[in-house]
Amino acid sequence: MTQFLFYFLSFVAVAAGLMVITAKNPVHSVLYLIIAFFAIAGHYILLNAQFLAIVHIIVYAGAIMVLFLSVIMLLNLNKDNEPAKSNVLKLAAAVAAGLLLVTFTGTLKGTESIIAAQPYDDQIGYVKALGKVLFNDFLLPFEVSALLLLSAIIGAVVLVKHDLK
Amino acid sequence: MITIALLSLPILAALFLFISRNAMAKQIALIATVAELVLAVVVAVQFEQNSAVQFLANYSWIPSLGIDFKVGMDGISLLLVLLTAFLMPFIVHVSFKKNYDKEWAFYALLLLAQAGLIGVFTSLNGFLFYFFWELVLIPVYFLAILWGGERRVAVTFKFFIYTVLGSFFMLLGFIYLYLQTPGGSFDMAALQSVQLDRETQGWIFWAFFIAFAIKMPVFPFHTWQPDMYAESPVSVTMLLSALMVKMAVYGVFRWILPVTPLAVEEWGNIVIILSVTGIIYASCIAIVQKNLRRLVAYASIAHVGLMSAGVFAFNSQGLEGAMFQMLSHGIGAVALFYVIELIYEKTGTMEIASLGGIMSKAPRLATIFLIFILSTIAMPLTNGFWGEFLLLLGVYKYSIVLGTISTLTIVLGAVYMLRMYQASMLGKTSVLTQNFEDITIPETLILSVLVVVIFWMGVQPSVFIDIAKHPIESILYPLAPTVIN
Amino acid sequence: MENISAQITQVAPLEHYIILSALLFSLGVLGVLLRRNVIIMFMSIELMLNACNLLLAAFSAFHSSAAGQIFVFFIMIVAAAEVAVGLAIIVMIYRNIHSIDINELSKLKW
Amino acid sequence: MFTPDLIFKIVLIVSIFAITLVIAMYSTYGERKIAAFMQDRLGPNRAGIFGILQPLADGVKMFMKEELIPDISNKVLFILGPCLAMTTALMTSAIIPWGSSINIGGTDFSLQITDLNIGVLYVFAVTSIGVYGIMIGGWASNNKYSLLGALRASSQMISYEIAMGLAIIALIMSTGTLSLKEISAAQSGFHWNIFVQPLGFLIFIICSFAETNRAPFDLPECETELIGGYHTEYSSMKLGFYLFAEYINMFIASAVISTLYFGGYNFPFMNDMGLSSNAVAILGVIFLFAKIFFFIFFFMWIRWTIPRFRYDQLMRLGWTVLIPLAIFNILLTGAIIFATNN
Amino acid sequence: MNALLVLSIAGLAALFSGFSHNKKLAVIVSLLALAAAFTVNVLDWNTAVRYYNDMLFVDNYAIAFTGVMALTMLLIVALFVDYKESVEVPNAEIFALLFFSLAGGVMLVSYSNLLMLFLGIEILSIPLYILAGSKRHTLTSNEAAIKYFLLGAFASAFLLFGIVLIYGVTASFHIDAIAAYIKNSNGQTPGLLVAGMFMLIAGLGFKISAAPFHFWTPDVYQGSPTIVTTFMSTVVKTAGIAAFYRLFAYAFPAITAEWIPTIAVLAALTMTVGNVTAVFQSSVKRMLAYSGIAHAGYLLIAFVSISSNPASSVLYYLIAYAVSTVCAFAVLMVIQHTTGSEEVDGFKGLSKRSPFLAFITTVAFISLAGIPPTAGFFAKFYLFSGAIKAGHLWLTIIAVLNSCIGIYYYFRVITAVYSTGSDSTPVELGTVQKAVMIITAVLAVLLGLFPEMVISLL
Amino acid sequence: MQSLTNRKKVVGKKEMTWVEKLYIPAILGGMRITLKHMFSKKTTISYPEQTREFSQIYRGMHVLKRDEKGAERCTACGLCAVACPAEAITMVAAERKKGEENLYREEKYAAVYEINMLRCIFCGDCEDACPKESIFLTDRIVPSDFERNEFVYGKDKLVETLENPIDISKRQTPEVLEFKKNKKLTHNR
Repeated sequence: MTQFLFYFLSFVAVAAGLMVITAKNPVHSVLYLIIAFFAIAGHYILLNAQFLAIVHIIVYAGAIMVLFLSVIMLLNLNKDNEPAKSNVLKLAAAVAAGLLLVTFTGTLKGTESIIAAQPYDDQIGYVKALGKVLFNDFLLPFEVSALLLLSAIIGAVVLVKHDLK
Repeated sequence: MITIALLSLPILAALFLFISRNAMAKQIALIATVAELVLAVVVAVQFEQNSAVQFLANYSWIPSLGIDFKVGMDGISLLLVLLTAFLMPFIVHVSFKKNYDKEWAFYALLLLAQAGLIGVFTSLNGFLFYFFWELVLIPVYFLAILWGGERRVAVTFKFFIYTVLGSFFMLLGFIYLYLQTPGGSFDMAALQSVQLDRETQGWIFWAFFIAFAIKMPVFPFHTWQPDMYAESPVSVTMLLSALMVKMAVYGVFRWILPVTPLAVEEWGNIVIILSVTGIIYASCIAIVQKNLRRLVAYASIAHVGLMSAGVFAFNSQGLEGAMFQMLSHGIGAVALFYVIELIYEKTGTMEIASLGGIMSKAPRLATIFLIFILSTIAMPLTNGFWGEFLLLLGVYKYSIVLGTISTLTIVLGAVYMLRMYQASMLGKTSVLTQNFEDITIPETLILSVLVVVIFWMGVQPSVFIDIAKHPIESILYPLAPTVIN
Repeated sequence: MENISAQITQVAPLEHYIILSALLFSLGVLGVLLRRNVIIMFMSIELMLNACNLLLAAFSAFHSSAAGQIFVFFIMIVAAAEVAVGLAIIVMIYRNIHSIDINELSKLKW
Repeated sequence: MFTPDLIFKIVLIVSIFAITLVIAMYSTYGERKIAAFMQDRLGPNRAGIFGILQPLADGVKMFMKEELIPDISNKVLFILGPCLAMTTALMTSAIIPWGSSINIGGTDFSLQITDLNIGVLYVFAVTSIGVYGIMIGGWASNNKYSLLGALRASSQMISYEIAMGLAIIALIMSTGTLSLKEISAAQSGFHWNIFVQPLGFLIFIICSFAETNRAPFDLPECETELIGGYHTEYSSMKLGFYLFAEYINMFIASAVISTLYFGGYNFPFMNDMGLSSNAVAILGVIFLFAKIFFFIFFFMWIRWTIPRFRYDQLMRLGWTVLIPLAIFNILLTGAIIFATNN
Repeated sequence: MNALLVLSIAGLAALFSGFSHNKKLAVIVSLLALAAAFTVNVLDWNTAVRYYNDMLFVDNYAIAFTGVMALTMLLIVALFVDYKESVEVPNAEIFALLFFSLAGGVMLVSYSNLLMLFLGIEILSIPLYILAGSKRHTLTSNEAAIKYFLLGAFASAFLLFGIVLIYGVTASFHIDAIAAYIKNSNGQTPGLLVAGMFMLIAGLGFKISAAPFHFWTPDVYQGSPTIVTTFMSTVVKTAGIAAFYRLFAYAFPAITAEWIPTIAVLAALTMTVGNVTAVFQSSVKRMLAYSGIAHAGYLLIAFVSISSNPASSVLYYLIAYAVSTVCAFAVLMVIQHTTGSEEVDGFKGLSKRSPFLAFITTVAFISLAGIPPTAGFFAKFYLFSGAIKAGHLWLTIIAVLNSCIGIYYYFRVITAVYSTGSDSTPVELGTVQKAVMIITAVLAVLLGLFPEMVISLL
Repeated sequence: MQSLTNRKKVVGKKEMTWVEKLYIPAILGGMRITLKHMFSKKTTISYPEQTREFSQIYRGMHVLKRDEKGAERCTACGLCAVACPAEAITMVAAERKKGEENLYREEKYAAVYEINMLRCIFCGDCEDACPKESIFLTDRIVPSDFERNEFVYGKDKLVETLENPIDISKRQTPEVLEFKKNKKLTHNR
């Protein structure tokens, strides 16, 4: 059952991903991307990372993609006026991405051996365990990400605000 | 300590000029160069004739890389320092009548160049050598680009790129050698004692050779030279031909020969062939030159070609000849350019075709000019003779064929020099030379100093050769402890 | 949900997760290279980031270490910040040229 | 296969579904009634006694109306919009503890469909994707009023979600759990969170108004400016779905508020009255619904009291008042926890 | 770590200084804060503390690079006093963003966990995306922003995937743990890890604008306001290189055979592309951008000799480069303002218009070209000797040839300065501007004469 | 300007206090008001079933009265039409024929009598003007209709039927009668 779920979700994710990059209309791209995100959230649940899954939905589907969607709508960018790249460029892009994929799959050999069979701890995905790790080991990154967000806020304001002074 | 004094005197003078922007810049510069000459003579008097390095001064600079500020002089250095100190007053003086913009800067840069030259000739550390080598370039670059002729920008640019390209290879060579020294040191002795196999020596040889060949310049690296000579202010032309060329030859003495003797054996013939080709080529072009400066420039290539051939012949005659020829060529070049400048001042042209008949108007100038030309074409009794003689001997010893061809230097030299003399000094006066005034007494006196030295060196060459003899012996036979005179 | 993945390895072998992530990542790369619409390029980048997230979660489960999942949160923070800035830039450009076609921005040559 | 547990769950799901729909239906009725009462009117009173059958009449009317899909709209998305709105509205009810467990034949059955250990976040997630229904519908209509409504909705919901999340964080700090069941259980008796988090409650409830697009934050559909906002182009049951979703959202929001801040199914002296646990559970359910109805009433009460905000006022309130206030609340909570723990 | 704290607070302080009516307040606050940051940073010298569960390891390496970045930014901020180009964003915000960016840089030089590397890069970059676009109504600036942003995010994704793969193999983000894992694997390095490492190279290569990941650099540098470009080409480059170096020196020293050839090729490619393309530029700003690429290539040479710890060479190179670049950009700002053009022709006749500026330009470009007695020379010298020592003679020869190309285009500017130009109005300079130029020029020469000052630090 | 009514309230734009800026007291106040209204008496009247209590002097739809014998009182004198400020009344007079004595009280009668209810302003001047006490305004409401011309009421609607006499006494209070006696006080002019 769960195995079937895995492959189903994988299929959905990849298919949706493919649609994202091929859809003509950006709004459709956004929607496909949301589907892909939901599939990935499903994977997280399969991996027993419920907290992650929920946060993933909240952040990606709930915030980021809404922003995308509203920008597309606000700027009325749904018109299909994207000039097509030449076929050579398209081919080059496909080849590049394909090579990347081939490289990755090529490096897979012997992967089983590197993942030591650790005793599985099903608590790691829980809020408590995550919180402990986050606020003990990863306190500093947590703190400094404030800088990141603050600069993003400043940036969004200064770039888009109509009248600065 | 006195070496430091030699080095710092021009630097201090230059700094003083830079800061004070003195209106008396010419005079101050002249005084400084004369003082330098006095200092150099004092050094020469104190010098003992052996192969040891004297007047040593050693300060730590960058200890982590084994770079010391180590300067001192042996015979070869001393001769070149003397040459620099002797010629600098002339180089400064020749520009006296020009009214350059920002004179203080002009003379300060000249003094800086002198400091760099003395640094090159006295440094006993490979890195320091390179450092001064590049340092000379900067004042020269600015002198040429700020006060040069019409095409100065492009020409100087070419010159600069050429020489820097070459010197980078030299730097690579130095770094490589440095890495071979036990414990890592740029000290000259340490670098010279590095034992390398034949192939590596070949690489190092070429790295150094490109740098020196561009500077000298050896055919086919010479393309920057005639333009540069023609477009630079006269002082810079003198500086380039009389002194900076010697840096390269000195470099061969100091680095190529001691460090890569096997490579010299292997590749020397190619270099000599190049040099000899250069001699012929430059001489032939010199014959058809119509401009005095360009003619002397090509002549210089020819002479330097002979020097380089002599050096790479790698025998005592060749080396001593080169040593001696460095001096005489330096003096000769300054002398010729000085006279050309005088002619130019009075007529406003350097075109041979528009001159002529000066002899009748200015006998003093013509006489002195003749002496200089005779020196250049190696007339016995002048200094040029001994230098070329020894060089040819060296090349003969190396290869009879090449020696024979080299002899053409003298023949062809005589052709173009005398033709030039004939066209400019003899014959009928032209429009420009009709009102030619003879040189003044002070000018005559100044040129006479050169004449005196030319004859002194022509008559008593051993005074100079002996100073360099021991170091040259130690280059040729590095393992022999001492050489009996 | 409580007992779905008590034995995580039964769901799928790690290789499949890696391949899946690599596939998604490559799709993202392809999207960036293929498309000219800035927003879609941007979304492709989001897809790439999510491929990383997925793989991190998988590794985290297989290593039984929470660090991987924590990393994902930071990636999300970064993604959010990037989106804020990126969309601000896009809006800014749109105001100036009324288009976000990357070809119109060719005052500076690539 | 069909364990008693599963059967119970199915019964629970079906009944909650039904109750939700019925409550939503009667919320429409209630809204009209309350609006009428507050305006000294009677409200609908013709269909059935006191107009009790009015929602049915409305429903029939909705179904009977002509289906209109604008020609230039995006058909698929146009239909998808209301469906999404409805789905997301219904999803939250799954994790609300409708009561403590009741004991049937010796087995305890929890009156909660599922207990997520991150239930609060689930609520949050569902809320955050709820905006898609409106956005997609508004955009697919290809109508400028709809689009404006959709944009307003999205920015409003995103903005207020932040303050809402921050308010919840303070709550979580004081309860120490994300599970709604545990949060409910911890408020046993009269230990309601409202006494711990008054400020958080205030922020939360204001934000829930904005999240449900209720007046005074009903800008996405404000009639005076945008005709019908995002559902201008909708008619028939698709419009019904949108309206329904709004009332379901209100119901769920009331349920969440009751659960988070007002003790959920807990009521004062519940353990001191000597009742059997089943009786307490059933009473609890009744109390919970009483609270929910109160909040539904409260929503309507506010709607008919406070005039609609202007758009800039709305944003200013969200960003410059509520968010700083929520952050301050977090700090305050943290400080108090720190002080009491030492 | 303290420096990080000071910088974060300084960012906020700068932001709030915008409320004041005094326009200079932001500059003053920033200068003071930078001085403070530098001081507290230097006070930690020789302590080598690990902070927060080993998230940051503030050793001398970190302190040295932090100091360099703080001082460079000090100079750049000082340039703001007389900055004339119109930036449509208030100073307060600009400074806040610069401070945050610098804080990211500090993380990049002191991280010991890949998470900090990733966050550091993002904190460094995101303010830059904004700053690049801070001429909001200028199309080139917009373009710079979007290009920088898109490609930056793209590169971040690569970096991230690399980190993920490495985590997958080693089960840790800590660079010491990664190094230990590699050591213990006895040469049997899993392919996944190597793939991850190459992804890291790609991601970081982008940040330091190494070819073939350099496409953004010229556009971004040219499109951004000049002062931001200065920041990007100095502080940001310092941080990027320092981070890159730290990663490979601390995490992957055991498998040098896997990555040195790649980096060597990358270095060769980068400097060649940078130098050769720079030759064809007519805009000095764009030329400096390409020269920045070239310098990144030179810096990559340091990596091939990583076994002999060339950290001090990297430090010295970056200082030399930063000093000369700040100086060059300071002049460029003046030229831009007075002539309204950033072309080489704008420099023509500068020696007549302002001999001072002409001299400063000369020093700056000589130093960039790497000619003694300037710092740029020693910088190259150290790197080249390191590479030769490590046996990469071919790389050094390419580097030398490239240096000559470099000299060609740097001297084109110097040559222009001394050739006659049409404009002969004297150039007026602000006091602070002048001071910055003098300081940088003097430093460029002083460091060239006494390189030991810096080299002995690490 | 001097206030005549003294009812206006001056609202200064004074700075709000901290508490006022919170708006919460104001909101609570508003909520109190709405809540209060919730329980206040509803004003709605379920119209068809319930009707509103009319005022005694309500002036509604007109009626043309008959006399005690059932004959129409109106003699088509036209005074009402003249008095009507809205010019809503028109009539056509006719002579009584033989055998119609029980139908019309006088020899002249109104063959057509129309009031346009859309024009009528229910001022009651017609009633005052009528010398024969024929037309009265009653407390009946003019019903709504779909067409405009339906509102032009003819005799079929205006004249009371014998079976269903319209009571007009409600309005005819002593005050009204007293008022009517003093016809000079034409209050509308």
